[in-house]
Amino acid sequence: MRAFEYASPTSIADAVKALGGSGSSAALAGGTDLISRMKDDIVRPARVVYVKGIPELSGIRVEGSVVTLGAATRLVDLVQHAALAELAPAVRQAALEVGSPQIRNMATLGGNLCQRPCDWYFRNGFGLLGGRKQGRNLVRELEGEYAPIDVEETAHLVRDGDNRYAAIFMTDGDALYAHSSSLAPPLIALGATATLVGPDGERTVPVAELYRIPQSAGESELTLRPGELLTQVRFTAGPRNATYEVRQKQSHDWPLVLCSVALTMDGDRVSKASVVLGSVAPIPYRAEAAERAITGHVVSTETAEAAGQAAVEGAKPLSMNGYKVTLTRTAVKRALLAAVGQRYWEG
Amino acid sequence: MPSQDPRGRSGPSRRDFLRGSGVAAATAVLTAPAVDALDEARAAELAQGPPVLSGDTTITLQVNGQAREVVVEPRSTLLDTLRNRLDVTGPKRVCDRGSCGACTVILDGDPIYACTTLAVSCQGHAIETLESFDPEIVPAAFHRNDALMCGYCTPGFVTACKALLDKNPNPTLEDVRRGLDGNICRCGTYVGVLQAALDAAKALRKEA
Amino acid sequence: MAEWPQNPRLISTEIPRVDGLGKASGRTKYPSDVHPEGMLFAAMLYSPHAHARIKKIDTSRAERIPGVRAIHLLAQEGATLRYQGDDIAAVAADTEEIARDGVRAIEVEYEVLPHVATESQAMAEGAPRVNPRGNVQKGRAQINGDPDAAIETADAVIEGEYSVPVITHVCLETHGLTVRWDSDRTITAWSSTQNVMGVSQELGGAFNIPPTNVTTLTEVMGGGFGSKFSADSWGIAAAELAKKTGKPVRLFLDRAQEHMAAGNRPSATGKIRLGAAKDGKLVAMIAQTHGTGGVARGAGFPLPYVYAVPHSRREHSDVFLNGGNARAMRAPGHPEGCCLMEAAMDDLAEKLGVDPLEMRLKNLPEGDFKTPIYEAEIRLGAEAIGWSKRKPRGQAEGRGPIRIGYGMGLHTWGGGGAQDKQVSCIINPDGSVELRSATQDIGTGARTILAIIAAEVLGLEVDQIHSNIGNSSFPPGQASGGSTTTPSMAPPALNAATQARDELFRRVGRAINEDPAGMSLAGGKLLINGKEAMSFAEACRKLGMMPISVTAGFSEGLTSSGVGGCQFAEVEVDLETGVVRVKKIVAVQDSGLILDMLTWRSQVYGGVIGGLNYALFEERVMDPTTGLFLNPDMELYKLAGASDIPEIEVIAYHTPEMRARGVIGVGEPPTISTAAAIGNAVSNAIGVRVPRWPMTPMNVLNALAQVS
Amino acid sequence: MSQTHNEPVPQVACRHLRHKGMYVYTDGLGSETHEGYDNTIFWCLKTMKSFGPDDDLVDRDGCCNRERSCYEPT
Repeated sequence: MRAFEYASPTSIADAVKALGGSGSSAALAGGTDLISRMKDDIVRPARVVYVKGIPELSGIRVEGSVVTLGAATRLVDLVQHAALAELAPAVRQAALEVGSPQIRNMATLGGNLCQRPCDWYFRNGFGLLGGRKQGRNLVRELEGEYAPIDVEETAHLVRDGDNRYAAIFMTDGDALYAHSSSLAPPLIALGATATLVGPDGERTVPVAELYRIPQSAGESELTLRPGELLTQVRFTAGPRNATYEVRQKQSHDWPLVLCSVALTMDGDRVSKASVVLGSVAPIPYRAEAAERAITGHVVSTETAEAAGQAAVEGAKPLSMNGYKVTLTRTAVKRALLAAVGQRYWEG
Repeated sequence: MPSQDPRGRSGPSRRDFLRGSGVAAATAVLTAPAVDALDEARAAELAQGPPVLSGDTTITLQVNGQAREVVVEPRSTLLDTLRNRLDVTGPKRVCDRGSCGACTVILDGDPIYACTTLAVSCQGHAIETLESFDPEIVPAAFHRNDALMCGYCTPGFVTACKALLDKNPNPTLEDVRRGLDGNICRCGTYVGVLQAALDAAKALRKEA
Repeated sequence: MAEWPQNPRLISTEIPRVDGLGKASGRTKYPSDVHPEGMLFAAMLYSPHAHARIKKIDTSRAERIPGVRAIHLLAQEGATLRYQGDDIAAVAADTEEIARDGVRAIEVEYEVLPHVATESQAMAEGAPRVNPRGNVQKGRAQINGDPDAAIETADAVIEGEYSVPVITHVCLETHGLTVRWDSDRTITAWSSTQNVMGVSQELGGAFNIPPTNVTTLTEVMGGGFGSKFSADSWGIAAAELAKKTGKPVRLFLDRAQEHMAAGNRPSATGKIRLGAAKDGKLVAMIAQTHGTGGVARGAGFPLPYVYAVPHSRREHSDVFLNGGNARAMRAPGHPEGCCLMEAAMDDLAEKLGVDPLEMRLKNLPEGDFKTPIYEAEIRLGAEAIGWSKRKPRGQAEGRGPIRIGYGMGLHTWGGGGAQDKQVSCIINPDGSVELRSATQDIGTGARTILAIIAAEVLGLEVDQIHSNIGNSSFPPGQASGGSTTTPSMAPPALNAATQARDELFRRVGRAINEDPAGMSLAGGKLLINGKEAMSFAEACRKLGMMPISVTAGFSEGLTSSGVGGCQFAEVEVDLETGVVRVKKIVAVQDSGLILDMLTWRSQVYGGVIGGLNYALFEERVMDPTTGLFLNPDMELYKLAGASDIPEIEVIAYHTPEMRARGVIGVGEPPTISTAAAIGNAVSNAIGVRVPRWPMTPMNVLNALAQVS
Repeated sequence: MSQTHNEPVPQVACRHLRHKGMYVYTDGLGSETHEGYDNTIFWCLKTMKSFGPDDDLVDRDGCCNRERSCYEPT
């Protein structure tokens, strides 16, 4: 890990001042992702601003049906909050399945939303777009220098390489990594907004708009502006919601596919559906076809299956990850059935 | 916003922070008058934003109930600080990326990975490593149940287990599994570890 | 010569390991924990490329960093780097953070060379060469009988292609050592090794000093699994840095380099035709196999495995590629051979409609002493797993999307001891007893085993014996490999303790004027003609000023070689996700006379869990385009955690006949057949063979997609 | 299948040749050649790697070749 300056503000205002200092900066909360990426030399902030000591950044507030979550709230606190479990089981379940007890004790909501993709090409220093090229040379950012590897001009590391964990949707472009925040899908499904405070003041955006598909090398997948700090997330409870995650290991592991749903019910029938997938596209992926498929129906094995099938119709898997289409179909089906309490797979 | 996080509330006060942390490029331990002078100097700077540390910095960590003064850099992890600078070598460095649990320590009552925690951020917080545990309870249960082989993951398991039992003195096997899911053993001692955790719980209940 | 006692008091009981509490309380110092006065921290610079030549190295910027004390180059300008992780330089500094700054500041200009990182790349026509004689090195064809003619006579033949990937050892304590020059010709090395004597020899050789001038200390160490036999390039580098700076140096690899450079188990792929008669009796096998040990050879493995195949031809090639070199890993070759053989056996049994268990019984080699052992073990295992619940492939039961399957596998191993090792037994006049040998404990409980033996012989408790190992200056002890440590060290321990006891009788007899022939030791007492005469401590006081010190070696009849073993697995597979959950493993294992039932069982559990990782999770992933190792971590390189561990039932096949065979090692055999048994159970559950390990959702769903 | 450890590394092998079996099965420099397969992994004490100082592979046959520039007799 390279040397950096360190500040530990106790107010949001101070944090924003510290983040806005000269050079690159990074907000440090739980550190479970940032510190590791700094050790990998992938992220190199000149200044690290530790935000976990800011009291106003932490906490869960439930006022009527409005839920406000501080960005530095630890995942363990999300898991243990009784009212949140009642109102937003999709959020609780997603938080519960992140990492391990130690990680949930450290990691925060904001850190999870802003974590960098768990993608082995990115972690190996090739960025998010499948490798940067100069003519026939693939350049890898290494220890501050660029080292050439001779490749075909059309080479794309992910498309040509081991893409078992990569995206299966939105795969026409160069960004083929799979977005790996577990908390983004449930929050997007619940229509949550995020508050960002920066040098130019405060703004509120839908959580979905925290993410974009990078178009050029070096561009981040996060839409946070320089010096901006994610301070809280807010949503209105109401819809039935659930998260289902397919993971290989039962212990500490990443989701292969994660699906969150939020269903507004009209009697037994779904009047409005939100179906959001994680780990299948470079951004949290809204499965609109699945939403249409389930809307107006009673959730049953058959309708959930049909929604799962609809969800994958636009999938364009890569050479190795066709299996994730099956996982997506299953995850959508199971998330929908979980939302109505029919966990047929647990038998 | 009301805080749910005890650490958020019990963070170091501004003054404690300054006393404990030293300042940019200060390598020497600060004397008390120097700290007072700095307090005033820094007070003026607060208007500009929080103080910024870089380079060698003297901090004080509460390790196993003792205040330990140590020179670190902002980038020094808690794990490397404990192991390399304070000779607290119970916690081990294995994956160094927050995946395996060998570096587990208890911070304000919660098990965390010391390899992805900065030492500077731990000032004012209670750090417990397994060296401070009663050897007759959790370590003894690991010993009795042969819950270790090469033993390099064992400190992490013992620590995660102690933290689990502190919160849940009567865990089910499922609770134990979930509580220890952040730790990896390569020799394959899990069967003994699960038995040891349940056995330690029994021993604790007897003692209580 | 001594014999194992017929009615032992301690041997074969459950004795907790003598060094267990020190480890479990965090007090024991590992080689990576020791901190001699003035110690510097070292870090390694290693190749970021799969294949490159060093055009230029400039260390001047690194040298100027305050706190950097010395730099040692392991590769010079012009050197070829053959894999990512190949070492280049080591930097010693006041802190580890500064050492890594130093590593980053070394400026290297690389000529990046074309690489081959996957087996298909390496085997392609015109591929860049790793081995100057070609990337595909054919071994001698192994031919038995007339397989081509014989296979035509088979009633059923299957043809399958099965493969297991490269996995790495993932020693939790990475390779490395802390080293100090005590004078200009003497070294102390705290090394994480399974070979204290070898480290002294190799370090001594590198610096042209006698091995006896190098004291290698390994009180404990954090896992080796076959990969820690050498002083290694980085060990020599650390000693160079210590010499240059005049200060002790600690150098341990980081996790990534550990994965890349510190060894791996070769892959194996086999195209296998296996034929049998209607009744399941094997007729012939024809197999082409290959595997890669990276830049080294060593990808050979046994095939056919365990079963008698009357006619066989097997052609094997070692494939060279730009990946770190293989090292011996827990039962080298056997897990690979077992997976491939047992998969083919199961597929053939299914095709014939024969119970795979019956088919296995039918094909055990006639006249082999292990055949009746296997037969007994299979009966025990089948009962414990509930084999009768198993349905033929494709008819598995379950609930919802879950299918339950059963599978099994057999394995074999040697595990006999070396015959040239020694143990000293010292009885002091104060009654303390010490054993010494230059062996080490890699986690198997070596220290405990020695103490149990001496305590048994001397009528003492285990905690009264100071079992002193992990020091190269002691009498020659066994390097811990091939499941040989216990069988190599137990005989000299028994002989040393017995001879020391006899010497005690002689000298006490002289002192108190009694016939030594009437003396015995029990319960901490010296007995004369069966009557308590004095405590052990009192007896020792009769020794006066002079301790007893006996060094003894091997004798016949205390150890033998060759074990069987079988394992059964019950799994649940989710057909909609391909996720495999192992519910239960039964491991039945013989290993002669079991000295400590507790540590023995731990070894079997550990072997099974290692096999479970091989079955479900582990895989080194190499990138074809860049040649890099994509998952050199403990996150995307997946290993089981507590929730992934099934019920494991260990059955010791420990009959009087087995005990009479003497001590046999158990470190390796129980890890061999787990992955095969799980693979077969998965196929049984889902109705189709998953030909590639590990049994990931990707591989399982791909196999299911093949048939639907 | 029982293991055999009785095929000696030729006595003319370079003195810098090593493999695990030389440390483990010490009775007479036995190699790890088994019935039907050989998975011995060698290293060179000069380089501590699987390639020698002459950039050629370290193995049983290659390291008995006196023509190799790095060959040193026992």
